[in-house]
Amino acid sequence: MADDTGDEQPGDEAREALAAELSELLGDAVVESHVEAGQNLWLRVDIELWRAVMAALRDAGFAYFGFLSAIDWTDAPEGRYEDTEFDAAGVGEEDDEASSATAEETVRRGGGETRFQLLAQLHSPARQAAVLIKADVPEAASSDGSSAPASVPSIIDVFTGADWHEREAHEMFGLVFDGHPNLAPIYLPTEFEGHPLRKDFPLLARAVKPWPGVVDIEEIPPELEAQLEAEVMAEFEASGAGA
Amino acid sequence: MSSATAATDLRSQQAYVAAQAADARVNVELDTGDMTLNIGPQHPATHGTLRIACQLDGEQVISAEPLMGYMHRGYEKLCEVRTYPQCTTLINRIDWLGSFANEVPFILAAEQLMGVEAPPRAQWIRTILFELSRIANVSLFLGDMGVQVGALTPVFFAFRDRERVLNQIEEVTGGRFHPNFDRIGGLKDDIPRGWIAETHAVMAKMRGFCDEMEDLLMGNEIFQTRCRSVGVIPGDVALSYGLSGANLRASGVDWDLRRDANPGLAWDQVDWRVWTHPDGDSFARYWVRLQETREATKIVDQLLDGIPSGPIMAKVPRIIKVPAGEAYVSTENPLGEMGYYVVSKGGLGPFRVKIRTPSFSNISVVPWVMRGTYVPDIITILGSLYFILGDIDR
Amino acid sequence: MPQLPGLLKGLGVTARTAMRTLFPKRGMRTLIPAPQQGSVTVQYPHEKEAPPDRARGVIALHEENCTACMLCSRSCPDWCIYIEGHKVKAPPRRAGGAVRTVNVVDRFDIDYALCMYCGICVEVCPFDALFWTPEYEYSEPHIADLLHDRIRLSEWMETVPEFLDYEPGSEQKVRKVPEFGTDDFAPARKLESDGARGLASGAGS
Amino acid sequence: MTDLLGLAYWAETSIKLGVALIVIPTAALMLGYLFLLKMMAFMQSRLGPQDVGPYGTLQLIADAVKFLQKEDIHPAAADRRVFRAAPVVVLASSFLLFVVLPTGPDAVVENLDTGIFYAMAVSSLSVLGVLMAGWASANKYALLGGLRAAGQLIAYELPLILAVMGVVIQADSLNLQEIVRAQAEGEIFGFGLIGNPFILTQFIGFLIFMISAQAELTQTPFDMPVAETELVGGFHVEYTGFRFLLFFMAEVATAFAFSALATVMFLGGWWIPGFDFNAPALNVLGPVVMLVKILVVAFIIFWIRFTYPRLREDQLQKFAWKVLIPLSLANIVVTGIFKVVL
Repeated sequence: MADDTGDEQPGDEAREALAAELSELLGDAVVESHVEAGQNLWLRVDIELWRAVMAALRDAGFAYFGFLSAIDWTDAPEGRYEDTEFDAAGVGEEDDEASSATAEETVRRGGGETRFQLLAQLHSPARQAAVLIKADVPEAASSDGSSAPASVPSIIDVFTGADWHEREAHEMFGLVFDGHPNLAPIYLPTEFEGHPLRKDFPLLARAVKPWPGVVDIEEIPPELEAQLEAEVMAEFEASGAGA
Repeated sequence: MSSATAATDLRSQQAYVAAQAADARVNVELDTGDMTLNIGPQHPATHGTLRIACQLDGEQVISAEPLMGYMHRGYEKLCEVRTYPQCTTLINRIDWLGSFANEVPFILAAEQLMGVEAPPRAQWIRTILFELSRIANVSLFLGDMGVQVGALTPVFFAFRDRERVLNQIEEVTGGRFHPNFDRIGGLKDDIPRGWIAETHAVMAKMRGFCDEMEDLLMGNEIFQTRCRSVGVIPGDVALSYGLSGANLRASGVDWDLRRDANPGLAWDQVDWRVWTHPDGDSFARYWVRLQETREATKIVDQLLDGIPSGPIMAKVPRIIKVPAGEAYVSTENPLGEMGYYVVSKGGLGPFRVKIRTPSFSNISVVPWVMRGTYVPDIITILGSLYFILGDIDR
Repeated sequence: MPQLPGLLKGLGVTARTAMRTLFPKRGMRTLIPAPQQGSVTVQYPHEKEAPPDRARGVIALHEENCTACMLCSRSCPDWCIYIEGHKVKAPPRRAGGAVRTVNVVDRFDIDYALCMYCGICVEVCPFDALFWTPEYEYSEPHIADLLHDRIRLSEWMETVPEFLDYEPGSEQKVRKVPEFGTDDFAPARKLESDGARGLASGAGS
Repeated sequence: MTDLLGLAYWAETSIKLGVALIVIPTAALMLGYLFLLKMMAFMQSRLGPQDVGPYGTLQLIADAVKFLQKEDIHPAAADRRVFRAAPVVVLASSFLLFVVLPTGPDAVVENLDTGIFYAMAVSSLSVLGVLMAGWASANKYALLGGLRAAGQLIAYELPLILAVMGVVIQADSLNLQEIVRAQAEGEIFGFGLIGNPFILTQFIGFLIFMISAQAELTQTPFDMPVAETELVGGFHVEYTGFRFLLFFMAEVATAFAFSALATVMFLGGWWIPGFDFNAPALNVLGPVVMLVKILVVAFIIFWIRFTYPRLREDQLQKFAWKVLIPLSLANIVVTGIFKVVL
């Protein structure tokens, strides 16, 4: 049990115990759990039971709503909008085993395969513990043939504060929350098209301007190199420095 | 017209009246037309470009809906195309009054992913600067609240004395507002000679400022009449809305991330306490913030006397690549819980950064709390909830 | 409703502040009004504020040290540094040495309209060519004029203050600002006068 | 009124008019500079204006010139005539107040027998202008401000007048000169050297008068009609240029006039202890004494303005009806009893 009020940072045992306890409480809803030593506890739950899990957690003392968001796990087609030369140069220069080993691999805390993952955090002030809850959002074929994330149960009747967070996730990722009364855009203009935080949404600021980091040094033409070198050397010796 | 339709009409009419009464907590028998009043986006009380669309019955608020996005800068997207050191530049500008405090949780999250820990001296200086930015931020609130309720002078005092704190921050970091001083693995630089003594003096001045504010504003009966039992947020509502910081503690919830989930800074090394107030009204929020500012000066004083010697930078590669993984770190920022959910795929920059800002959640309680209040109370409540627009819109 | 003490205390605070502002002097000269000393504001165009030495006012360029390595330009979050250069052949440093190939900066522009004053460029510079200075008076009526070139950036080198000492307990080493003004702000020309040859000068083009 | 220099009626009137036209803007400028600019700055650890004229003395004139240069803007939906008339009405109200203010045995524009009654009546005209401005601006903030001003009028004229009643009973006259005379010739327990300023016997009346005047002048803590942080300026939110200037002048000039009224009624007016009441020298010294006293009273008004937050409209109404009006009624009763008994 995470009954360590004196300790600011519950150790691993506390989190492991909490994970076990919550897995028991939530039963089949928990797909996977993950504890990162001294950092956090992740629970991945069944998306169908998202609302039920939230309600159960609230009743179990995790009544303090942290945040709700989503992750888009696809790689951006445009890369990082930066010259990859720089990335390559960085690896080459440092050349330690860590950087070369971890090139663009995916480590998902709590696992999962789908493109979109729903993410929320709850605190329990009484236990001084927090839990991050994830759920895979499956893709559902939409009417026009393209695939879009399936709709997700809304939790605003469990945590009223989730209202705005769900609206934000809706406009940024295009997730649809069933049962949310007003999925109006919260940041973007009403006529805005697209979902900016999806990885396939291009960031124009980086696309319209060339990267200034491209090396722009004019080389000496090879045919002049020897001549220049001789001139310089001659002058150097003539100036008396060579003596 | 048949009697059946008449009955339905009557019933729907009654239902409508009941709903209106319940919704607005106002007397609907008076036949007064509603008026829509837009507070903002350019209004002195919304310090920034927040807009609150109010439905008014006379001066009473039937509904208030905050509309934002006028300053949305898309930092979560922008962070995805930047390297970790470049991200802090943006993150500085989220809560621009307490910038240094913004950097810390992000850097801590990156450090968690890298498995790096900053040396103790860096941790202490981080904590000091963190608390200094808290003082700089909250002291402005202490004066600004005066302007919200109509007193002109306190805000000038706040600007006057905040300047001293900003000077101290600038002397170390080089930036008054945007320090950009925190680095993965430590700090950019060490503190200059003589700074500790100066900061002690400034802390004494800030305690004087708090006393002044107590005499000038908090003890003022008019201020109390304006703020007491205005905008009451009970503890369970605050928790459900995800309120954090002083807004939560003013509702009687004893929760402070500095004490309850210290991510590794030096708060556990010094003696301080968490202030809570049971009332949950605007006055309680002011009171808690005033006490916290005093407490922060004490924290800084104690930390200044005990800075351990040593390096300020852990060994990190010159070009920072963060191993793949996910981390969430949040700290008790001046405005509340500021957290960064950093997803790394092992590149030079983060794959996804979710920024959990305190003001976003804090201001989401506005529609709930403003129903049935008066127009002047809108301003009082907005002021006492204390938001920074950059913190809402990111 | 109102009780006297709180209201009176407030009046006391404002009156006391007014008195402190008007009569800041102590001792014999208490009664001479001197609001100039008592106020905390700075009468800006008449008197100037002195920012701390570390203040990030503007970035100065020590051109002699710049090798056009592009590190600053690449690490800039806003992409606001533009560098162009060319290679020259420079004489050896000492007798018997070989002729060196040196990069000379032709263009080093910082667009201060874009700059976020983060200081990453100054930090990453491996050759001590970029420095912060507390100078702050360089506003322009047109936004395009905020693009400052290497000449202007080099002029600011004069205002770079020495690095500060550290508090006891620090293990940091105090850095040194390189000497400024060895030549007429034109290192490329200095290299030339020392005998360097490259495209832009001498035999090329 | 005595014929001062034996001038014809038209000449006397035009001199008086000229003096009034000089005095009112000067008064507004003086109060504005001394208190609004300088004192406020000092109370906030600032210097205030410095550049225009020595110590920034000409700042307000520069501001006035600036206002005059500005474009005269009407909101599209405004009721133009009313919109234009409103600032004039407000300013006229404060101009008319100056008519009855006595500054010496003969130095008064018009010595009305019902002077105090006239002053009270005229001062409430300004609210009419405020209401006009609020209504005609076609702006919701302005409308709220105007309505607040009207509500405030009802709540605050009453205690204001009732507070004056005490003085009137004690002085046996509605004439302001007679009130000054009553104070000059009065005695405190047989000690008549400084007369009997009514602030001593009518202290509660003085407090009520000052509080109500603060509300009448829409100064903090009763500045709800203006309320910069809520209503963004309230009734004058849509005004620019010289129309705003008129509002501003009226605000400060009325503050001056009310300070003068308080001086006349409670602080002994222009009379200087030791002088004969009708001494001609007082026609010159009286205004000076008067000015000093006015500045003291105005200082208090502005001091409170810079220090206090503002009340809410309903709280103000509660305060007026539950505290001030009963208190002033009690004051009248007590004054009456003393008048009859003594």
